[in-house]
Amino acid sequence: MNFRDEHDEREMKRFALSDTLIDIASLRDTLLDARAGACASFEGWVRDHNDGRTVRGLRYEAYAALAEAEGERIVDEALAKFEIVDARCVHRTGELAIGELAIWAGASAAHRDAAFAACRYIVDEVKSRVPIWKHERYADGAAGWLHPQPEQEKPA
Amino acid sequence: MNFRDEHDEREMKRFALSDTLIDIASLRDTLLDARAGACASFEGWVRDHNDGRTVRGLRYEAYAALAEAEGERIVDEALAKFEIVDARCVHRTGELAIGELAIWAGASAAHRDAAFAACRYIVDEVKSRVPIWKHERYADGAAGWLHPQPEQEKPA
Amino acid sequence: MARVTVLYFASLRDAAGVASERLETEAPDLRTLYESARTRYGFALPIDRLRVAVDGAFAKWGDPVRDGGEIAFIPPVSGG
Amino acid sequence: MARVTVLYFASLRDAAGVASERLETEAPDLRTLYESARTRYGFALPIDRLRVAVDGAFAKWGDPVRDGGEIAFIPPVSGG
Repeated sequence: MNFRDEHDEREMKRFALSDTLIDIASLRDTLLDARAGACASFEGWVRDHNDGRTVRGLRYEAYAALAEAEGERIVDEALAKFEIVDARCVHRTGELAIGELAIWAGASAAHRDAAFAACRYIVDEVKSRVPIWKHERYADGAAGWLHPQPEQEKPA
Repeated sequence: MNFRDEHDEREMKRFALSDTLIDIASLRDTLLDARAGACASFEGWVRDHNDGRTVRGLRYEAYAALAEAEGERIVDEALAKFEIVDARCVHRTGELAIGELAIWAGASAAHRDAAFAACRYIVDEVKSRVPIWKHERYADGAAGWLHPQPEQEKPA
Repeated sequence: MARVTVLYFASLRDAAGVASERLETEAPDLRTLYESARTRYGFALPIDRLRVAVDGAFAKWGDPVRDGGEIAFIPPVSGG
Repeated sequence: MARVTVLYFASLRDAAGVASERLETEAPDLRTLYESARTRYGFALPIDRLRVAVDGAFAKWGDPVRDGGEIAFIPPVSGG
């Protein structure tokens, strides 16, 4: 059980990039709090297809300094907007295989409405604002960076 | 990576009661699928307070035969209603301490809209329809069964 | 006359003092069966706050009491 | 005349052939700096699809090019 004190609140990083496997259990444990009755979490996995093409693998590249600052801003926004106790998000960088975890986000709250809303907010905002780019390799040998048009963006 | 075959689909139990600690990692692993890009999950934790009273501990009791049938029906409904790949839910019975996991639900899908919606649906329906009852013990020595009025129900 | 098993859960079990009992009843339907148990044990919950199940499946209060049935009165649930 | 470092990411880096470069530029603002890089390297992405950052914080295309600044052109992101 964690009780954050005011000092920790200012120092703690709640968003991180990781170039190794994301440790879900440890992240989830950081959200434990006796005041929280609900915890919603999200995992983004590497799918074997995208827009009808078979995907063999991918890598994520980030502009690390800005990605970390913007990710932290997003989690801070979620803490301000929703009645949650805590929230965390980690995004992978580097080479990932099919099925690997690309992003994890979680939020704990007294009640489940806020936990779900905050978790969803963090995932949506990270996908649309944090400078991270996906490079996909396809079964047909082609490869390329994904730079979605706003109108082409799909929830994934 | 699991690929369910048609036979498994009919046989597999996707809702369970458990009288021991819920193993989150194993449950989450059952949802892995190369077609899935998103997984939303929910944990309900025992809070240290309820309606302004300090809670010391609680126990859940179920009408097991009906709870399992109704829980399974709810997960089946989620599979029919939302474009998800798979879903699971486990609810604890017996004695729980503060902070312990009372319910876990998760849904995997190609896209995150369906994963979040299905996860939320399962949690909401289990809380309102499955014959499980909570007995709370309070710091002041009192104890009692929770039988919420429909209008008093709160998301938790 | 029907011989049935009745299951009591949560606050109903505390009030009845038993988790289940075997009864011989002349109650024509499940509603009447609950009302007589309510009178006998002083259950606080009125029938419109409960559901009822027979042999592990939800039933209707107007359903007849069948011989050999297992009847469960389901007070408002509070899982999660 | 300003000396700046410019960072290229994803498809911009592939097109430029470098992840970063040091430049001496007379571009008065970030918009002009991007347009000259776009002409030089043949970037496919028009400026209205990009964002720009200076020294690790988002900036505006109309901001002046400051000497010693680290400028990053941010193509549409695709994390998650």
